[in-house]
Amino acid sequence: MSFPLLTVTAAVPAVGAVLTAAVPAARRTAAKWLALLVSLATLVLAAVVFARFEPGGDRYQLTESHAWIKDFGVRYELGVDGIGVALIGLTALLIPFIVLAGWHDADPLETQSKRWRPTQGFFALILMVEAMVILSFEATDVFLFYILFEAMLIPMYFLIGGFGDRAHSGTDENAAAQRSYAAVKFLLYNLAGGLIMLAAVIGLYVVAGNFSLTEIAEARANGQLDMATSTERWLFLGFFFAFAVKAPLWPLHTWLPNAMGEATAPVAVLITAVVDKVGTFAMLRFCLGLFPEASKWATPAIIVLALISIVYGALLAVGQRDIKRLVAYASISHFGFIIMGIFAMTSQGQSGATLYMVNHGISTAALMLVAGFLISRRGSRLIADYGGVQKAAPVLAGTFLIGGLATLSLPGLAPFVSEFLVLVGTFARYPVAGIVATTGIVLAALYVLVLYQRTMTGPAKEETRNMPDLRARELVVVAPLIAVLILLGVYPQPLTDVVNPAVRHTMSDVQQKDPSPEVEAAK
Amino acid sequence: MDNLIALLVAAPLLGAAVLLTGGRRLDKAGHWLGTLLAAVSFVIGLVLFADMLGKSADDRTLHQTLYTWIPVEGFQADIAFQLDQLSMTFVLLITGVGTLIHVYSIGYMEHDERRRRFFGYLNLFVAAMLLLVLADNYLLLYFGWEGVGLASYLLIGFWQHKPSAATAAKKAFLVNRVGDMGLSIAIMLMFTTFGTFAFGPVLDAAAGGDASEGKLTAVALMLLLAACGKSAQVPLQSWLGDAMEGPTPVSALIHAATMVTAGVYLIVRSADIFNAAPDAQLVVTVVGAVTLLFGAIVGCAKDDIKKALAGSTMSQIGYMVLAAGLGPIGYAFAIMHLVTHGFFKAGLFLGAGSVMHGMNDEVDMRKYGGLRKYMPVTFVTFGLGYLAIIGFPGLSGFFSKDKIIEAAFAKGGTEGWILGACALLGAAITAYYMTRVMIMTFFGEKRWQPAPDPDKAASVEPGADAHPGELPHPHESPKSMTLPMILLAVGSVGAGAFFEYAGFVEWLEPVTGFEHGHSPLSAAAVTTATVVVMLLGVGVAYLQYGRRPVPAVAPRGSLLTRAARRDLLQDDFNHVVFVRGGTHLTRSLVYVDHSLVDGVVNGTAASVGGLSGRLRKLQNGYARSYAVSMFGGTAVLIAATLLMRAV
Amino acid sequence: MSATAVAPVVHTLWTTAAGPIDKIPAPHIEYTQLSPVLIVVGAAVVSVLVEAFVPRKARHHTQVFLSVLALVAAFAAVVGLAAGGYGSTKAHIAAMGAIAVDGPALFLQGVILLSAVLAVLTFAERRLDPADHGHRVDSFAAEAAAVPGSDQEKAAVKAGFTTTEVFPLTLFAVAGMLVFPAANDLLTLFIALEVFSLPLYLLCAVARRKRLMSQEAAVKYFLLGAFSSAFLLFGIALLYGYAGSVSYADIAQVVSGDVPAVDPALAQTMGNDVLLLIGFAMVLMGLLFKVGAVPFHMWTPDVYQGAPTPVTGFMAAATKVAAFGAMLRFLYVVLPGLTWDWRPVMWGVAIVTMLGGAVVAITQTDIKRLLAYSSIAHAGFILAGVIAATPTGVSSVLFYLAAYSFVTIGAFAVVTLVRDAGGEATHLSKWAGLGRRSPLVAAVFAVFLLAFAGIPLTSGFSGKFAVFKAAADGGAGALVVVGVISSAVAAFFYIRVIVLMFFSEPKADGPTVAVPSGLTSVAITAGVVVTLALGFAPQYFLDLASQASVFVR
Amino acid sequence: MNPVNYLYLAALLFTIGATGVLIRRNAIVLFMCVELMLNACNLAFVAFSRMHGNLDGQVIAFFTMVVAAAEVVVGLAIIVSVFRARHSASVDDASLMKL
Repeated sequence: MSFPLLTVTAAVPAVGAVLTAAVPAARRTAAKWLALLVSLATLVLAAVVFARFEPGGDRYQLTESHAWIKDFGVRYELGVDGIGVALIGLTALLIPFIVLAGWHDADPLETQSKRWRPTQGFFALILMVEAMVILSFEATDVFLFYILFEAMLIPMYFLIGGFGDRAHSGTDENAAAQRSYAAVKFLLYNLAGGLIMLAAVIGLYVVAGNFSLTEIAEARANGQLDMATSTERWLFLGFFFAFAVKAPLWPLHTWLPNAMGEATAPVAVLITAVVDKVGTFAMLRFCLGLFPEASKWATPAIIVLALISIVYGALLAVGQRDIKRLVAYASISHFGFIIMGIFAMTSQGQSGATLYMVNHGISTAALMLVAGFLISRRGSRLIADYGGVQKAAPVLAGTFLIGGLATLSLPGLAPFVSEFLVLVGTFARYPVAGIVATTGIVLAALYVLVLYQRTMTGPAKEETRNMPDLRARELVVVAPLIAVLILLGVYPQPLTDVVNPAVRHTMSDVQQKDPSPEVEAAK
Repeated sequence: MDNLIALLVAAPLLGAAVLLTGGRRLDKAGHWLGTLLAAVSFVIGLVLFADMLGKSADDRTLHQTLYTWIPVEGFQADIAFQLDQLSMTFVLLITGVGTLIHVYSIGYMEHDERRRRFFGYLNLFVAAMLLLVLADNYLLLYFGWEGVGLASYLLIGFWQHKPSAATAAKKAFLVNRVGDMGLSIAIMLMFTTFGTFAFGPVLDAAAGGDASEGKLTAVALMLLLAACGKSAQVPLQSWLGDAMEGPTPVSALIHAATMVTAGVYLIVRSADIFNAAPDAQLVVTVVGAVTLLFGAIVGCAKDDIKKALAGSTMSQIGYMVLAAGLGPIGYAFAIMHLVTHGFFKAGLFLGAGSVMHGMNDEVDMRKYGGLRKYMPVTFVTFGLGYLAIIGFPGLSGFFSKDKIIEAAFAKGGTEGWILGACALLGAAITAYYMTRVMIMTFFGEKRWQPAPDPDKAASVEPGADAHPGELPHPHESPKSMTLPMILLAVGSVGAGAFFEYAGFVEWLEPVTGFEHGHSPLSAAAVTTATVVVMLLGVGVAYLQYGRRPVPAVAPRGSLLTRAARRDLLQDDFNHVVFVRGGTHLTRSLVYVDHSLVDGVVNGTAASVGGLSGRLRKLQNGYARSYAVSMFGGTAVLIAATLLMRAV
Repeated sequence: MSATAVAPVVHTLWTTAAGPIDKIPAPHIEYTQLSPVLIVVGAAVVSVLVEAFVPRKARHHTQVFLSVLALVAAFAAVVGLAAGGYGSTKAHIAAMGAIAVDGPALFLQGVILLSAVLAVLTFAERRLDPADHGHRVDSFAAEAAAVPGSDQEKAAVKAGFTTTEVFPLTLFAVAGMLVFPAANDLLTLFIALEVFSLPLYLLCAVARRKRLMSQEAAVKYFLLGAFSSAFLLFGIALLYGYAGSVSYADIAQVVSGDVPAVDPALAQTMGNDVLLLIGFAMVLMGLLFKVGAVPFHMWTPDVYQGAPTPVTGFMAAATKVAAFGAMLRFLYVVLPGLTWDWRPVMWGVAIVTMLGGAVVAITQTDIKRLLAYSSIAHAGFILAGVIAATPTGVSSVLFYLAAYSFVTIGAFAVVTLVRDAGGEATHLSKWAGLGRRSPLVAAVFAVFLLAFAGIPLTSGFSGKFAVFKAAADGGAGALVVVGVISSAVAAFFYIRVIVLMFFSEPKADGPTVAVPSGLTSVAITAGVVVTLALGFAPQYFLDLASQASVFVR
Repeated sequence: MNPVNYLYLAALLFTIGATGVLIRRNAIVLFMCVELMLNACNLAFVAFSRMHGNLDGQVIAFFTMVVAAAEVVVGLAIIVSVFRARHSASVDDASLMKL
């Protein structure tokens, strides 16, 4: 029994969450530091995982397996492939910055009672989410994954509903109302998805008799387990629906703008950059891994939905008045790319999609957190309330621009690599889809640059004239993210090295080969 | 030797990084550092050039592979450079002109507190442009391609506090993005067709005729789309005019000498693909011909000196594209004209900048006049540039343009005639509007106006020392500005002849290939025709502006004039179709998203709630009605059970 | 107490009238195996005597002590029997065919006893309300017989009377519940039903606050209960007519077709399927009424709301357990041959129950009514497990019942804590901002709500998964789909309460959260612990349930 | 005579009782109707017992009577207390709790 690295990686933030929650009301700052330290420790552990993972090795590594609920055929089974490693890295990387960015977001108001300890709760919940997300990336047991998939809704729900953005238009009452509406919408939407998935999970059990990803895949491979086509399709749909809600895929996306709009910027990042990735990750691992035939069957429809997401999301982003909602719709567009890449069933597409998950996480974090800093200064989320910020706060404007450029996937910044891979991968199999998707890059430029122009350029407004520039803490949050963006933009190899083998396995799961070029120009 | 190539890019990149992250403490020396690093990379370029000359024509190509950029199953993108004669030409042009313009900017931007950042952007541009021309595969080229786009965005919008500047920058980037779509699709096509997008294999395969012509045509057209975006060719030309919102050195370097010619580079670089796709080539020539006339006409109507020059840039690049479209008979000339144009157009812009510098940043030529006495150096350099561009015999423009016109005729067939005619007409119009600019600016009587009042101060380039309300005091610009102008003037004069006799065509041949076109007209005939139409244009312009006084306020003018002032209604078209249409689309989509997509969800929730409310009424509190439901339930239960047995 | 036990005796009387009396064979009763029931009944009798002889001052403590002691002892006896293998290998039918001692019986008896213990603890709680005339008061009327608001009542309050009768009543009810799932003939079934129903009717009537509502609840419960038990009884009569016996074994025999030779005169009754089916339907109705399945559910909300909250908790938990136990035995032991007849019917009932409960709950405004409807929805889920008609079905139902009863008692115990001037503040609007005022209580209640909603890592999820899995295994996939849909609907109103507690601002005149004594705290803590334990590591309990899933025939 | 007729009578009585429960308002009468139903059951038991020639049915009848008696005790206790509180024995008045 080797050292249970994966469990520990997930356990550290979980324990940290409990400790943080236990910090007495008076020692608020201590709680913050504790949370920060825990998240950094987790980052270190994630780095160890990254280091211990051998790209050349087995598909799932660092595996752990313990009996859990025999009657349900459930085991506590962990293991990571390259994709898991990459996403664990992303999660562990982002959380410290989220914590740091949300440093003051949950300080209690004077009006609140002394026994109410929002700060402790805020950071405890964030860590709890981190723990669950990391564990869900590690789970190779469908049931275990499902449980985490559902359970992580609860802390997210409290984060959204309990700690809303203080910058809102209108009275506190209707702000609170909007907030809890957003939180409830988030929860019910995802819960509904999860329950549909529950039916499918049960169905899977009835068919397969256990929940071990590896065993089921094996059994399917050597024909011990053959699902009826219709069964497989129904189960696939059950799973996919849940993931599509989480991802979110058009037309199941409407919870995201509300949630991201009402939540504080760090929480919004947590939603779109970290938690939603579980959905796309699960499509790659479970939909394709468990139901290859059905996946192929559903591909055309899904590609179409993904395309709609791409264009639709971008167009709506253009039409937004609220900075955070704009970013939310941009994310919807990007998730369209990710899903398209996954279901393009080419190694470029899937590698691209995986990189995209990571890169989108980082770029959105950069953009959204800076936006959060901006909003916290002016106390408004409306684009129209800004203008000429770059004059007063050039660094803020500059970082905002870089975040934006990453979002429109400018070469040299990480998202470009992934987006181009997805496009190529899709184009290779579905040329029309590929071409339509490229319009996304124009629209992306449109909403990003319009946002930048309206907020940062032009003559300075009264309120923005003496806006303070980024503070040290905020700079510490943004600078590393930008550095990573550039690094992964010009040298993504460390990431591709771990991802490629995993993608190779997935491709063999679905028994797909890359379409070979028309001319073998290998001279 | 080949290891130096990376340094070419690295030097200005380093500069950009340092200047942009360095912070205020660099404000003092920032511009020097920037200029120095640009110069460094120019020197490296010269060294490589010397080395290249030392080799035989066929093995002059250098390669340097740094590392694999994107390694994915079956998809290999390297960070690797290829330096051949074509790239070399560009390297020298970019670094050379670039360095000069850095020097010029030192003086021009003196009074701008954000000068450090300006030089950072300039360095960034140089680095990206070098990456563009040095890349050895299309994806890396795309990297540089977008890089220069970014730099141009940042520089056009350098005075971000001017809404017009910010808008222009955004517009430039967006229009270019449309072109970039073309480039990325082209790359995808290459990948699916050849399984790679490195120059070597792709072009060999294209030349080898392995791929179907249809595929190649598609690739070529997509590349053309990209070129149109970057080089402001119809239909994606609309951004160039607005781009003049940027500081004048930027207009000179990016929007005249280098970046806008990237499209031509792309076409020439992909020569083998285009050669294999004649239909695409025809389209290219058409685009070129249309643009060269379009730009020229626009240039005639503009009173803003920079916009007039912008129109002319458009038109000159039209020439290059036209030439590039002609295939092996034209590639070399396209590049040749590109270089000479680099010299004289840059010179003209710097001259314009110098004039504005002296005239409180007034750009309206109708408010100039008689400046030759006040700024002699500017006058002379500008004049030489003028002569060069109109193709005055002996000056650089003469050689390059003449060759293109000749090649156009040599295309043969009716196309040949039509294209040739367009080219000639273009030459005439060029002569006309350039003479117009020349006369309105330097001759005639003063039409100066008081400097714009402070409230418009936002739109004043901080480079100027304006005294509101007073008449301007035109004065010669400082050395740092005149020196580059002089050097460029030298280039404008000599470059053409030098290339003609130093064998530029042979120099490029290994890369672009070359064959002599067989023109239906003799070379002499074409040349004379060119000169004649040129003189014609000059004459007309002289009659119109030299003899009569120039009205300080533009006359209403003919329909064509008014259309031309508005860029031949291009923007109006864009506005109606894309801007307004797009706005409506997004608005309606926002509505749809809220009421339809989201409405369905909320609707379901609401209907369940309603159902609940109705069912709730059954619970009316009367024990007996409960008993009724029990009784009925039992009855149903019994009935169902019996029924089950029955069926 | 069993008919089959008595019949031969009477026969002998009938035939040989002149026979000496001492010939009567004494019925053979396995006292040890019935010890749980006997202990509780005995304690009940004793506590009646306590009511009679112990001075008023000491009564309360005596009663609490006695009840808890008896229940714990009975639980110990159950554990002992189970350990002695009566749950599996030595399972058999005791008391001359009247009572089965087997896995399901013992498991459910254990659950009933545990929840009864917790319930009694909440009954005994006397610190929630401020002392009245210097006397500590619990949730029960000073003198149930006195007219609300009358001088007599005031006097009683002044004198510090308390209705300590609730304890003997509870013990009798528990005794009935213990027998109910173990009953192995229809008569015992009926008697047990009445034995635990009648005390419950009374318990509903003795609330200290809102007495009118309490009495109304009692009336409704009583009338409808009596109505339903009449149906049940008639069903029994018909089954008796069908099989000529009320013992499960005999009926099963007849149903399965090997009818013992009878004289042809009986042809029209003996083995007449119409009698069988109608009888079955009517008995089933009686049981469905007790579990509160649609359309026999309508008493639930009113009674749950009107009854004293601790009693509600007790009813909601224990009654369901007992009734489902009896239903399982009835369906699995008596009518295995009839599965294809009762399954479709039960399908219908299960579906309407799940959906009905969940949908109507959405618009509730009173927390107790809300929980009532949620209990209806849960009855539907459990029915899904019952329908599986497989051993896993049985074990899943057993597990679900165990999980559910603890959550329920805990939840209602929390409800007793939230009070304002008028007693418990059960209107939802009063709960606004509870999370701000007393995070701990709100958090605990949130845990229970999430368990009700079936969120993973709570017992609710394990149970739901178990029954749905069993149903799917048993070929009731469609039922599972309906189940998840109604779960989604149900999630909405549980979430609504959480939103109310945590995200809405506290009202100025909001209720206060009483600090309970150890008694209620123990009950609530036990609820939380079990809820989470069964959520995180259900395996042990699932094993118990699956070992206990075999009925003795 | 044919004991089956007693069964028909029992069914009839049961139905009458049930109907009474549904249509009458007075709690006492309601309760009497329930008693009627129980006694209908008894009749059925006895009749079946006769037909089967075993005594179980008759014994059960005794049990039923006992139960009925117990129900009377409890029922009347509740109904009376309600009556005293409300001065009305109508079950329809007892409808505080609804919806």
